[in-house]
Amino acid sequence: MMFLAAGFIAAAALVVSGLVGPKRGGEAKLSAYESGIPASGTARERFPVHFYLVAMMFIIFDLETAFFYPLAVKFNAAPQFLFANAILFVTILAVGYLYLLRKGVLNWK
Amino acid sequence: MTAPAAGGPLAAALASLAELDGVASEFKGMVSVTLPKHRIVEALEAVKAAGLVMLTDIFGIDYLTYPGHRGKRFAVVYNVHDISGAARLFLRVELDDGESLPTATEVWPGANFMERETYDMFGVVFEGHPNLRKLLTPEDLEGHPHRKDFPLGESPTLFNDGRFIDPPAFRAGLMGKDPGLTGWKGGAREGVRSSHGTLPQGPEEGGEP
Amino acid sequence: MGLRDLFEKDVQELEAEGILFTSLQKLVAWGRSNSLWPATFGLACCAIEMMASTNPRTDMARMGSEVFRASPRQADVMIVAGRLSKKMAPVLKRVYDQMPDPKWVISMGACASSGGMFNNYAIVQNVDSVVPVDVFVPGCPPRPEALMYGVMQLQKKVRGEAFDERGVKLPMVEGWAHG
Amino acid sequence: MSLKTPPRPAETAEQGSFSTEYMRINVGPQHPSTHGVLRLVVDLDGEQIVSLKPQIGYLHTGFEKTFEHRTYQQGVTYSNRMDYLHGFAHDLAYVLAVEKLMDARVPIRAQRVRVILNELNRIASHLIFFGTGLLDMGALTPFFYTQREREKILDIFEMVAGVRMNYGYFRVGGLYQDVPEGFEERVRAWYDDFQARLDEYRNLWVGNDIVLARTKGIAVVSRQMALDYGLTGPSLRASGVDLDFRKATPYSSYEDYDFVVPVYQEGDLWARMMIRFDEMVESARIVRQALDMLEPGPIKDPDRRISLPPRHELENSMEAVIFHFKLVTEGFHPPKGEVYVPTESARGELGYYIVSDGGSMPYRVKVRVPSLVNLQLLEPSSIGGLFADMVINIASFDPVLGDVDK
Repeated sequence: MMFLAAGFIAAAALVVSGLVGPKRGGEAKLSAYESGIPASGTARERFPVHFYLVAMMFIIFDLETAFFYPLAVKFNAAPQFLFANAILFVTILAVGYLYLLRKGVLNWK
Repeated sequence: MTAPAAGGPLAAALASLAELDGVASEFKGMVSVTLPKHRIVEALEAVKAAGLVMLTDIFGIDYLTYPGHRGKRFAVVYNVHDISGAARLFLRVELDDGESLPTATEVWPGANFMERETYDMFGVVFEGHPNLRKLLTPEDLEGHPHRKDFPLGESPTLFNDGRFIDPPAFRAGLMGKDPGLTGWKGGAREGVRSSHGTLPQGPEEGGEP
Repeated sequence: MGLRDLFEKDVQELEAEGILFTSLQKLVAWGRSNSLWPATFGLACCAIEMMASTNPRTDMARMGSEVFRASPRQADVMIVAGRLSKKMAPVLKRVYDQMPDPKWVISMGACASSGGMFNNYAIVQNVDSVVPVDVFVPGCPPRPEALMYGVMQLQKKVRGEAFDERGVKLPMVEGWAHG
Repeated sequence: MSLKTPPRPAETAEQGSFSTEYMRINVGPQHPSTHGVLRLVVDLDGEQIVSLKPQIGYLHTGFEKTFEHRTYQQGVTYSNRMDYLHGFAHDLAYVLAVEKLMDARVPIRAQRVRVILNELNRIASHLIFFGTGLLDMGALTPFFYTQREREKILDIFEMVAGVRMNYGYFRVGGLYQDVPEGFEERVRAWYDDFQARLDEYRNLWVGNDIVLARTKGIAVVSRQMALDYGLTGPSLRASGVDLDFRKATPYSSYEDYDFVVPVYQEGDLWARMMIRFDEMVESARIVRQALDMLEPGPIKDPDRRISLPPRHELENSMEAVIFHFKLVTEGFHPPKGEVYVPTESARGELGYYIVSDGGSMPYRVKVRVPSLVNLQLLEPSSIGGLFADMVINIASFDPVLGDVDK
């Protein structure tokens, strides 16, 4: 029941704002914003691969922290086992982190 | 011309400028040396070697309507001083409209913006400048604003009930040159009806910016 | 007037044609008036007073203008704070155009509203000649309280309760009035 | 409604098939990190800056042309609108230049009050520097701390000059009117409270290792580069050159106070930030000493050619009325000549070069502004560095765009 209410509120918010909000496009409004100067060049240029590496790193370690939430919620169910489990999890990722550091992913020069 | 007590760098600089036939003058403790146009870069190098190592300003002055001014119309002034800040020297170059100057950016890279501003405001061309184009005024503004013959560009101040005051006429008295405010029969002070506009120029209705 | 019109046209047009029941439109206007997010368009001295209006002493967040959005895409009101030079006018027009509707403009300070003390070749004498302005805030610079009074007046205007000195009802959005 | 994609740029650096095109980013006039309407055209190779070209002029207000159409006394209202964070410095520089032209004798009390207000304004300007500088680094709360301090200083200005910013309090020949009673107590109370705040800020930022990590050894300006580009002010003293015009050419009773001019040798971002912290401490000391030496006395130059006669004198003496009328309608006529007085504002050497043709309005006023020259060092010190460090580098030179564009 609670999921239904949540779903309804989310849907209502989208529909009402879509319905009530004004729809006024127009040439000038949709032009690319470049802090006030007519945009030149496309945003779809080729990015250096370094950005991709940093993005991958972020996803890995962000998920790592995301996994700690359920662990923290249910920690007192079996403290010793979960703690050991967390330590193992962190060490595995720490190895990956050291590898990244030595490969010099973080420094830009 | 008594060289002020700064001694050291200033005296050395003045000595080296003397050979470059610079004419020194002094007003209220400020030493300024007028140099011929083609010797300015040598003078800047000589002055820098003599110890005045900081160029703080380059700017132009337009003597078009200066009362009792003989000689060329423009003057470009270089403001240099030493590290202690006590010894300061102004190098002046007299120019006419259309004459150009060699750039000082080799001697001081900091002169880049200063020369661009002087070009933008007075139209003095600096040969050899890396990218001499407008610095401050919008691209579509023709002419050089700080020249005396460039109008201030004031738009008349329109009041609600249709009357407007033309700022230059209102300020005529303050210039101290013509009879001015009290000379008028109370014309400009409380504003002139815009319907029968007696003012010399300015649009009938509200002035567009 | 098919049901499709209800989705095609937007609220203000429907309200103008008197089709929409006004209670929803009042609710929407009340919602908008209490969450006016300003776009930073700080130019000169008034920008410092605009920054000072967000400090803990005169907190503009109480008016719903909690956060200053840098990009025009997420802003409702644009506070033109400072003297607008003629080189900056096209930039102002472009940033104003890139703001989503409905949008409002507060012209803060004497220089934005009337060129102030700079009646010369470089300053646009009135921001209203560039973008339609809803509220003029006088002062050089206006105190933070004056700017907040201007924001409150704008809120009244957004709710459609603002009348000018001749009793004529002001439009809720100046931008639309000029089409 | 598809998003319209703008045209591709013409010139891309083609070096064989795997050409790396530099991404041209426009840190435009309307941008939160540029401290005003500064526009930078930056070419980026990944995060590294390849080239950086500042475009300025978006706040050009034509001050110098407007000065030529205002009388000398009216010019005071224009001077503090240029560097609106340190308005008193511009007022002081303008007024000193005109007084030198007129050989006016400013009474000692007026000079001391000018020094107190100038130093208080310098502290307020440095507080804004710290508020926005640390904001660029991502620290949001210092902005509110420094604004709170600045409000206390603005209260003092409001009590003295009637306005928080853009003061018209200095006059050629002295002050507009005397400081109200309670001024000394108010400033003393502010001084004691400010010392406690300084300690609070010292352990909040100075020792902060994030600040150290983000600023140590980045965007270094060497001593020789600083001299070549004409850098002045705290940024120059951060590169090891001991030049402060309050010490070099003392003006308006600065020679009576003993204060230390802090000098750092590193010339990096950290040095440019911490030097302004030490300057705040020194400025507070100057305010304290000037306050102790303040004793009652006249606040205007008694010469009737320059200052308005007091009101009570108008009833009984005819020439006072004539002087009054002359000064109010036409202002005074300084002798012909050109004059320049270098002073020290929060950003560097500030001076008004005034050319007078004997009329009641200046013939030409050139303002030597520190920010325009300091801004030129942004390019050589940022090239090769990261984009995020360039943002702090802009803050470290503390440009005020009203000052730059004049």
